[in-house]
Amino acid sequence: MTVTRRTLVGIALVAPLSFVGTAFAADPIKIGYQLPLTGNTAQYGQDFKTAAEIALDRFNASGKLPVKVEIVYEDSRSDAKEGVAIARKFVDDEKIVGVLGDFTSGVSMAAAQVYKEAGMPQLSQTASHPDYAKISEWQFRNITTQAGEGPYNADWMVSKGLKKVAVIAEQTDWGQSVTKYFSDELTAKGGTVVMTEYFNRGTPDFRSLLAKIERAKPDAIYTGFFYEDGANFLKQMKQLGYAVPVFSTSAAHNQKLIELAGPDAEGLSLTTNFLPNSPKPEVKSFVEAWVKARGAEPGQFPAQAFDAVNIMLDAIVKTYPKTTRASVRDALAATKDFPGVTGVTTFGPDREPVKQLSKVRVVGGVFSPVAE
Amino acid sequence: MSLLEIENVTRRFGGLVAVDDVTTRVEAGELVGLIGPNGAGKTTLFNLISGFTALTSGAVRFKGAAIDGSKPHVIAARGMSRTFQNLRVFPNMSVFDNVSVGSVGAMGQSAFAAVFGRRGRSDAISARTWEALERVGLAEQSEELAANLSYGKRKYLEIARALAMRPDLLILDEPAAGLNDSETAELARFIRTLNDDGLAVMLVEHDMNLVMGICSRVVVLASGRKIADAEPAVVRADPAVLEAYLGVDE
Amino acid sequence: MFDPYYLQQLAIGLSQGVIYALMAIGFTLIFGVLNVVNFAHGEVYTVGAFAGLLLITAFAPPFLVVLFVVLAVGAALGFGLERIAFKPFRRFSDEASLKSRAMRESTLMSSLAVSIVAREGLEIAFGSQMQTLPFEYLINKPIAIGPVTIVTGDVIIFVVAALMLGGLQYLLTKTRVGLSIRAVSANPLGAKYVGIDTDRTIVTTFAIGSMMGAGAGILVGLYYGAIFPAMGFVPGIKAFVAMVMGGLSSIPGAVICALLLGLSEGLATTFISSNWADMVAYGFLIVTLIFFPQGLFGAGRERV
Amino acid sequence: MSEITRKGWVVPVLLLVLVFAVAPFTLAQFGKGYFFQVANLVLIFSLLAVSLHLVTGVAGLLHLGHAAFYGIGAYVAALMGTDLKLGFLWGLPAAGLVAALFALVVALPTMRLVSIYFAVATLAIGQMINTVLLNWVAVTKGPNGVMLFSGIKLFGFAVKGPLAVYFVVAVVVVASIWVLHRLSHSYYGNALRSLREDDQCADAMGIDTVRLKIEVFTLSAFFAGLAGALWAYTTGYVSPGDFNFSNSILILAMVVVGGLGSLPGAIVGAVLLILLPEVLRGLGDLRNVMVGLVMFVSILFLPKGLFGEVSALAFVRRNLGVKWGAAPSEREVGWR
Repeated sequence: MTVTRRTLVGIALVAPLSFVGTAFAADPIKIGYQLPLTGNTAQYGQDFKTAAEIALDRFNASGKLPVKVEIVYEDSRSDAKEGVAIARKFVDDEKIVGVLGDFTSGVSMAAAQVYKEAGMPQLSQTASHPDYAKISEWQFRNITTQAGEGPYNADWMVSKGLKKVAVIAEQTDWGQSVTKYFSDELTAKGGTVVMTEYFNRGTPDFRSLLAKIERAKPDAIYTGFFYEDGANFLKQMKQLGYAVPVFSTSAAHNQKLIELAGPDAEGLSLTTNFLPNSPKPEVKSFVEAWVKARGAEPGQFPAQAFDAVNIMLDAIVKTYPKTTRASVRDALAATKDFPGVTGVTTFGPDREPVKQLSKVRVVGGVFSPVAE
Repeated sequence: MSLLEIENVTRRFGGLVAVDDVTTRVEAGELVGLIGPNGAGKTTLFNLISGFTALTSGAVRFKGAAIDGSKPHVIAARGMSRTFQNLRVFPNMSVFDNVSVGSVGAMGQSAFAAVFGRRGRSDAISARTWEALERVGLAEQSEELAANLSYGKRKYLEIARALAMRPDLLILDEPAAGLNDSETAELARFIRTLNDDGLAVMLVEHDMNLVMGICSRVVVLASGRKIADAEPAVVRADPAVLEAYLGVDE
Repeated sequence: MFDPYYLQQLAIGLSQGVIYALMAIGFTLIFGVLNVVNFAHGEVYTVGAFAGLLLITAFAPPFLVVLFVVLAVGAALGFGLERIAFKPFRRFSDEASLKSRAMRESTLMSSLAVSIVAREGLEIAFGSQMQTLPFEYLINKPIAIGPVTIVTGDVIIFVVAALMLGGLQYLLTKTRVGLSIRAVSANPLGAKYVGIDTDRTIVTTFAIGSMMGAGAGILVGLYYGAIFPAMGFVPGIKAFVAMVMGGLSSIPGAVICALLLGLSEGLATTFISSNWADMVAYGFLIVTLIFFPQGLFGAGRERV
Repeated sequence: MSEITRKGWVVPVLLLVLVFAVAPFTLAQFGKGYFFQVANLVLIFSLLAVSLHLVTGVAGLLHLGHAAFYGIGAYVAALMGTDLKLGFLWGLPAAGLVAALFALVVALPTMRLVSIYFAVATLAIGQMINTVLLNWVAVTKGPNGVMLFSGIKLFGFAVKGPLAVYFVVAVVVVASIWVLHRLSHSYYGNALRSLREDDQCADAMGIDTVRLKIEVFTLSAFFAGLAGALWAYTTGYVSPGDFNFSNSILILAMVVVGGLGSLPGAIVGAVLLILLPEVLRGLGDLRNVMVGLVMFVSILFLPKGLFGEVSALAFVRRNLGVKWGAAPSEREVGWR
């Protein structure tokens, strides 16, 4: 009994050392990816995982590096408790040189405190909190924030003569930024926000809110929702027989929106930086691989994740063989004109992406690019 | 001034008059029995005295101060403690802990004292609890879970809990219910000794023999009204009492 | 001159309330008999919706067939749930256990555990996203009544809820099964002594209550066109609140409170903002409880 | 018997050695941050579970909104740290006091409610507080949450590194649990237990039940507030989602799984429900199903909890104090 226990303790103490001992050059380089694989937002995390797998398989097959790169996926459930624990775990793993994720800004930012402390580059594909990249020099993101998208949409709507706008958004950090940046630009361009309201994410019934919007008599509605709330909103709008132009952000750019809302999604205008039917070869091959894996066209978010993984891999290639957390960070910061499926990405000095936006509208059940 | 004065107490439940204009009293050190056929309003009267039910009209004074309208815990803290008709011990607490609730109810212990207090206060509470336990002969089983005690023992536990408050008046609601003859006799002796030590006791009972045997005075209720209030011998001979009991066929 | 806008908002609030009511009926029935909170009721609702979804995608039967199959699935779920999460705890019948809060709360936790397993299982099987439904099954075709617009689903759900309520009242007051349910709910031990098979009665109650839960699930799923693993959570809480507000044992009381809850949310959106709607609904509950500590339709607490 | 009494110090000392020496040493062996993070979480949730234990386990009030007071504490600490530049030493007590104050205010009108009515009132209070945290953007920064950059500073010294932070958390949690232990294993605690068993009867014993309920609810919120401050300082970022209904239920599950009414049980429950999902990470998507199953099986076979009150009380008495069955002359009131 005592002997066994002593042996066990011995093994437990020696085991980590032996790992260190066997480490040599051909060891794979690791990237951590924290994302919700279970829980209420699992659908997004599962999308990211598929996208990351596509990117990684291609990369390892391409032979750009003599060693393999691995991605360690950890499920955060979009729960800050778990996100922080994962962050510590990644930091502890010496072989992890960079981290991707998380999905929501809340978890990304809670984890960011750990990465900041430990000096680990973190690249989120979706965190859109205005302060996320300001946390430290270690935080990057490749999604355009509403600081870019909001004014772009406002200009678009003003140019179409839609000056009285009702703004609604989900009550999240992202929704807050949706209304703020849009409204600032709209008023600056001479438009008026006739009504601003937030709703709780996952609200099943928008009809009270819709009736209220109808009463405010706007020329158009600007919405900050994800595709699920979006589908409900559009369906119920149709039910109430209310018709005004609806504009939205890239967060609603998802094929599932059209599947869920069907004909009611017709006419929805939104901005995106990912066009699945673009003729560019990188987009084509990604869309093909995605359709093979999932059977449907990818939306904005998987494309965003695909690019994030590739940007991270690119940084690793640039630094190899002196790949460390610090060197990867510097390489990320130097990312310039990276050709991704969501367009060309360059990180500014604030570690925010500078990207090109496109306008699309749902016509005949597809997101079709429009030039207006 | 009597210890407990009940004056013209009435309680209606909807159309039913459960207690109808009852006036009586309990003197210090007295042992009073309250009897009556089923539904006579005995328990309701008890609840009125101990604050569990509000009066419709009338007045109750304890030690000279009006207590009608007071909350049960206020009345209890003034020195009146009670037991319940259907046993209400705290089943998932030990015998000691059960009784200690009576002690702590009377003496009080603040949260601050519980955490930072020195042992003196707790010793006083503990001493009181042990005293009550020894009085009823449950000291040996102090660690037992109350739910595991026999029915008869639980009766004594409930009395011990009431005694731990060191009341001036103990009111017992049907203490002999469910006991066999020898247990009842033992209980009667026990109540007698409590009274001999100067504690005023008021008990509601079905068991005429118990009441007649130990009480110095008996109050009889029928249909909410008081029909007799005298020494046992007088009550036993009262035709109104006989009629009330025979008429209802007790 | 009354503004039709407010009529429209009232109609929306009411339809929201009817949905809560649909859920609250089954919840209250189960609570009334067993006196325990069934945390898994929300999952019965969800599984009911998924059962309907599977049926629709596999066979595309007529609407009524879907509804009846889902009701049958719900009854089976209720049976299974009772056997798994509730029955095992009835083996503890000694006094200490009966009065022990740990025991009383244990079924609450066992039903919670079952609900976690069910929800996570659904997530693994279907993913957490909203499922796509064939549009022809959705019950959301608009109907205009003067200035007010409602949808077909409002009518269907209202009729179903009314049928459930009426049927249940009939069942409880006019039939033998109902008599034994009421007997068990009033005094389980007494019911046992007079020869009622309490075990069977309890499981029957669960089957009936869950049938209603599952039916509510598919109806609401088709109403919003949204079926996903976490869909039962919010209606579950709202049904719980409505039940308590109504006084625990009164099914009509729960229905009325569910309507009030829906209305108060609708009005909160109208006059304040939709993200504060919950605040108003829960504030309404607290105020109700302060003035009616036993709920609006509850019986007084037995004293001593 | 008197020998047992003298051994009263053994178990607490062993526990202290475990928390302050064995655990940090072992954790330091295994890794740098992750294990400490999980250990901090275990400590914080132990405190939450034990504080809920006082209300739900001891006083028998089913409380479905505990996470909201935890949230108030976290927000108070975080907002004081950022907006007012008042650090940990101010934020920690303030978090507890403000949470307690809120609890007192909501308790005054609602504590007269009994049984499930009380439970649903606490649910509503929890939801309302969460709604306020989410939507009162001007003060709480709404869904943006609050970022707390300043780490823990004690008397001018910055507490750096996982080990040091762990020690700060451990000291606060152990001290708080000691207080809660004293409360629940005292005559005061017995008065609380009598509320759980039969509050009308307790009333007849001279116990002011409403006042006692208000007190215990407030005290419990105080410690939940402390736990909130610890969470804010260990993660550096708080947002409303961390304090929603699911978290209240999680804390309740800890108390029930461990054994309702048992303080060691609450800790065991917290350890189990925090560690289990971490240990099961290897199972991938299945892990939450496993957590549910483990919960179910543990309740099915041990419905009075892993560490039932009766056995726990006997254990505490045996190891921490006097053997009460002893004859009065041998008695020595030790731990009360």
